[in-house]
Amino acid sequence: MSAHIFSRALALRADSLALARGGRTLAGDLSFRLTAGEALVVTGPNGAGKSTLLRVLAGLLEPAAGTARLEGAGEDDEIAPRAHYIAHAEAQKSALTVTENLEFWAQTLGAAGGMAPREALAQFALAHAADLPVGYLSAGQRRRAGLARLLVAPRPVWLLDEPATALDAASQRRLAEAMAAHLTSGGLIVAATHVPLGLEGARELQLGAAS
Amino acid sequence: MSAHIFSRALALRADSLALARGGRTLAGDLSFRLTAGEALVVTGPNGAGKSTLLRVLAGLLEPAAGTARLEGAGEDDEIAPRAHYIAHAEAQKSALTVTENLEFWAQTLGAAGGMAPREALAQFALAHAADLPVGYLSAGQRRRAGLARLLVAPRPVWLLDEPATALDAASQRRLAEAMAAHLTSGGLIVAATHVPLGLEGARELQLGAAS
Amino acid sequence: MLRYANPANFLRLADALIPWVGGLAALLALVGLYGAFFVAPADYQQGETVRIMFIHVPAAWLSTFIYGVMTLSALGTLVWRHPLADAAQKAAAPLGAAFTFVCLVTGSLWGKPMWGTWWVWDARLTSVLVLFLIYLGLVALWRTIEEPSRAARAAAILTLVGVVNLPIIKFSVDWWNTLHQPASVFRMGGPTIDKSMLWPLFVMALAATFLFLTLHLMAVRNEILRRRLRRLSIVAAADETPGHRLDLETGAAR
Amino acid sequence: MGALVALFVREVRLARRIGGGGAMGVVFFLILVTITPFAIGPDLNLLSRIGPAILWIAALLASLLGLDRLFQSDHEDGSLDLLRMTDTPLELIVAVKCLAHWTATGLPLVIAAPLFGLMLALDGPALGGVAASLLVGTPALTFIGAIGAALTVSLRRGGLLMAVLILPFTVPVLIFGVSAAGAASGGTVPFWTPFLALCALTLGAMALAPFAAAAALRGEG
Amino acid sequence: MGALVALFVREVRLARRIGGGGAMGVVFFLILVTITPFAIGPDLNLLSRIGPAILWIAALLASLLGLDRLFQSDHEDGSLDLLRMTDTPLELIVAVKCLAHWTATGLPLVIAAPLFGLMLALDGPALGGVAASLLVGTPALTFIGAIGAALTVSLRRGGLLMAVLILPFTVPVLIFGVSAAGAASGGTVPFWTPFLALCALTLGAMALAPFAAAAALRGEG
Ligand code: HEM
Ligand SMILES: Nc1ncnc2c1ncn2[C@@H]1O[C@H](COP(=O)(O)OP(=O)(O)OP(=O)(O)O)[C@@H](O)[C@H]1O
Ligand SMILES: Nc1ncnc2c1ncn2[C@@H]1O[C@H](COP(=O)(O)OP(=O)(O)OP(=O)(O)O)[C@@H](O)[C@H]1O
Ligand SMILES: [Mg+2]
Ligand SMILES: [Mg+2]
Repeated sequence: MSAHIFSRALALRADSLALARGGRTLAGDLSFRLTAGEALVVTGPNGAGKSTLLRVLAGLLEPAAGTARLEGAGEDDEIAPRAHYIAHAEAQKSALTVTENLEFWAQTLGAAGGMAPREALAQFALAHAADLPVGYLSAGQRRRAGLARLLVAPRPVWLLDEPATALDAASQRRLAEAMAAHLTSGGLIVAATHVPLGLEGARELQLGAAS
Repeated sequence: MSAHIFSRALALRADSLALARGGRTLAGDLSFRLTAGEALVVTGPNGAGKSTLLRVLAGLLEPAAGTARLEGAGEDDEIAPRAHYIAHAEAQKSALTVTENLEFWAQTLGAAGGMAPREALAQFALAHAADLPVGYLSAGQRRRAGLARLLVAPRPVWLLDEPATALDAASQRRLAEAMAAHLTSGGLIVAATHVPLGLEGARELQLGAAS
Repeated sequence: MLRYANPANFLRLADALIPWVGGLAALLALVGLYGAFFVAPADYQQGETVRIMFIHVPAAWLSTFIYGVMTLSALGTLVWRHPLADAAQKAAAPLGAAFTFVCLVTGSLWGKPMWGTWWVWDARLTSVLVLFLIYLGLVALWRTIEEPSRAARAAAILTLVGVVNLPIIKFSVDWWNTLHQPASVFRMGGPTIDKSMLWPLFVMALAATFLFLTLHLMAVRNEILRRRLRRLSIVAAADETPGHRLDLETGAAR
Repeated sequence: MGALVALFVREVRLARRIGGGGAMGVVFFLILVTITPFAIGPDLNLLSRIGPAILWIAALLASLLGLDRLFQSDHEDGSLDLLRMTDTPLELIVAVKCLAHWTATGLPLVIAAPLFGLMLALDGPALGGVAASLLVGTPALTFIGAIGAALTVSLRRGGLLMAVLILPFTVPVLIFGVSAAGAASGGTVPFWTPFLALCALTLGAMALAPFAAAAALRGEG
Repeated sequence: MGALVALFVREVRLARRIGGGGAMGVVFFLILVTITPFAIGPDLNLLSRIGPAILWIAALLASLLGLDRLFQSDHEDGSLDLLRMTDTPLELIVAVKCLAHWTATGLPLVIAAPLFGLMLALDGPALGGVAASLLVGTPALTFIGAIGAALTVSLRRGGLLMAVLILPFTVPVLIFGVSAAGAASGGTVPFWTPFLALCALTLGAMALAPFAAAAALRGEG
């Protein structure tokens, strides 16, 4: 799908990360190194800390200990400015149209080399809704509009928190294709999920038994 | 699970319902009759009108045509006051604890014959979080706290919009058990979903091919 | 009347009526203005400024008349669910605001030579100002709620709330003002109105009414067309994928 | 009945836990009262003359701020849908929410008003008049405001719009409130005339506003 | 740079589409100006004396209402997380959001102020003074308010709390603003003294507030 090729030297590296929330330790001593083209699927029961891990990788939460960084990214090795983060909230304004929202994120995240908004929407079979305000979309349509952001601004790291939520079967397939294409072009994916995402050959990280 | 037994004479009946949103017809001429102990699984691609159908059944949206009512419920045959509606938003206040939220809904929805809040939470393996503010819960935990509402106030009709969202495998199993128990005691379930819910012998309604 | 409840019939009727009503308004205005400027005498006290009255008073009358039109439309929306009522209500709100504004501005212009100030907090002026504010609120409500049916309902409720409240406001403002400031305001009493001033005034009032009717018909027509366009664009946007309309036969639960 | 009590308790509890409850309204009130002398100048005669007016305007604004969220947060998190589905008439639910809001933010303000009146150099009868008029008048502000809150329930930035919609309707309350407060410390009008008018306004608002607000809420899909 | 322009455009567009944009602020302003005489009485002398103060307090409140949602809606829908992840410093993002908010609500207010001054019987120089002082002063209100908005970002009912947090800090702006406006129509102080102080306050707020607000926003998980 995406013609953009990322540097093969990139690697997402976590060194003895510890996750804590509200003073309670959720996971300790997580270390992994994800190289270009690799995906990591994070699983575990509710409350295990999957979303927390993604927020730590996105730089939105401080880890209780340890570090996470992107090797081979140049001088500074921060992950955040080179990562897409898909969370439960879709970061879309319901008063703006789907295209307006996407254009805004394209400009804000740096769209050089990315798809045009309509093209990205077409990848998720949402081209027909491009000019509707986001407030008019159904849950799954809104989710797909959110996912289209991944394609308008090429970024090597995708942090996906339950990306398949509310998607119908066809859209789940399209998401799987988009992820596969991203990996082929040298991207990295960390995805938290409860349902199979159709990522072949992905590594798996299973978080604790809390609930 | 629930010891409450509903009248076997209840039946949820839709007569040539038509669904419309924003002036656009989504589905026309839907008719079905669901009797005590039966479940109806509504499927279909994103934007087909599943959530719209549930909101119409819950009395929150006017149907474009047709009627939906609960037969055998007495004088008036409205569905709303005898139904639970689980939507994408969990109707929980993040500043209140899980128990406080549940108690409020128990009192508001009429809890005669229902479980105590803690007992209902235990059914969804969330007893340990009973005194945490809802704002501290993970996505799946919050969903389970929302589902516990089904058990504190016994109501014959359950309208569930993608109830399995964010649930881990164990919780999905518990939800399936709760639904089975509800059907056994004479309840009715209408559930919209993209993933299998583990409802055996449920009837299926497939909505159109929009996307 | 009910035949024109159908928007298509209404459009046809409006197209036919607009030239006539508009023409009548223009004709009346010509006659009225002639009367106002060449027949009616300059007032011995107020001089030529008295001629502002021929705009001011019709505008003042219409500002209340239009609220009446909006009230009827609001009832049409909420009680009778008349398909044209929303459009009539939406179209009337900015017109009401405009006529009220004209009343305020001409009054102010008149006030400067008469009272030596642009504005006094006189009871009547203030209640007109509050009416203007209510109109602005209605216009704002229409503009911010995007979905027409929802906006119609909200605006209709607000209009009816206004009907209850306007007399209360008028009453309280009268009471408030007589309390603090005895009528130091110059008022032209009934008797000083001469016949030669009265008839142009009435003709001007009629002209203003017909002007309102013309503008209102045009605005309702535009609103109907705009809604049709909006619905078409939503349907077109959502229906692009073929086979959208439901295949009901596959509904397994029938 | 039990449902309404539960709702009342929940609302007050929420106001205490997130809004900071009545204390916040009182502090806001205090700040407004403090700011006015800065803006007007420290002329005590002038201040005591317009004191009741300042207190009333401050009360009006304090009631307004935060009122836009009266139904909005329930709308966003889905609670409003469930409340609409219960047997309890929506009008009663609106009324209870208004009462709870008034108890949490209006009442503390009424209690604090005489204290702040002192800062504006009001004399004894005027203090009493302000407190009495605020006590019977502020519920009307909350109930009228609820109409605006219901009309703007689905608008995320509805605060300003709500204010614009309902402020014109609060004019009579303000007029009678201030003149009752003023009349208490002597004047040409007897205290009871505006005071009774104020009571009538409040009763009217309490009787009618829930219907208007409920009708507006039902319009939301 | 492109990112900041895009943000500015989005903010203004949102303000127009949901908030009703600048018109709403102006109407609110008009309403406040209308309401004050109801409370104070229609005495033109008194009104023209406290006119600048009324206009300034009205501007303060109009800036405040709606400002609590400045970051809150971005926080709720996840946009804030993404904005924090970009290369663009959060301080600049805050500053651009403030500027957009001021353009959409503050600027129309400044433009409309002289008109409303007429209704309060202000004379020519006073009108100019009010307009000039509002023009340089209101940005300070927005920027100071942004700190409060950032602090209360995760509290759903932040409206009143925010007002309480930041109103005390707006007092200096108010004092210098009103006295500049008053001095313009003649008085004991020359116009430039308070006016320059006001400019200094605004520049200070614009320079410092983004840092404070950004720091507060970073504190959110
Ligand atoms: C902004 C200022 C003003 C406003 C808002 C205003 C408003 C009104 C209104 C609402 C009416 C209609 C009353 C009715 O139908 O009973 C009216 C009538 C009238 N106004 Fe004004 N007015 C203003 C200024 C003035 C001034 C300055 C004068 C002249 C000195 C004036 C002279 C009249 C006269 C002669 C009538 C018609 C006679 C009557 O119905 O009593 N108005 N005005
Ligand atoms: N704001 C918060 N304050 C305190 N504790 C929190 C907060 N948010 C989450 N937690 C706690 O942190 C733990 C991990 O939450 P997290 O959201 O990472 O779980 P998760 O693995 O994503 O679960 P799910 O599958 O339900 O999404 C949970 O036990 C939760 O109670
Ligand atoms: N507020 C609204 N205004 C106008 N149209 C709407 C509105 N909400 C939803 N729609 C439209 O109605 C259609 C049906 O929406 P609905 O939410 O019922 O779909 P759904 O079947 O539940 O989809 P999903 O699987 O994504 O949840 C969609 O095409 C959507 O664009
Ligand atoms: Mg999670
Ligand atoms: Mg849905």
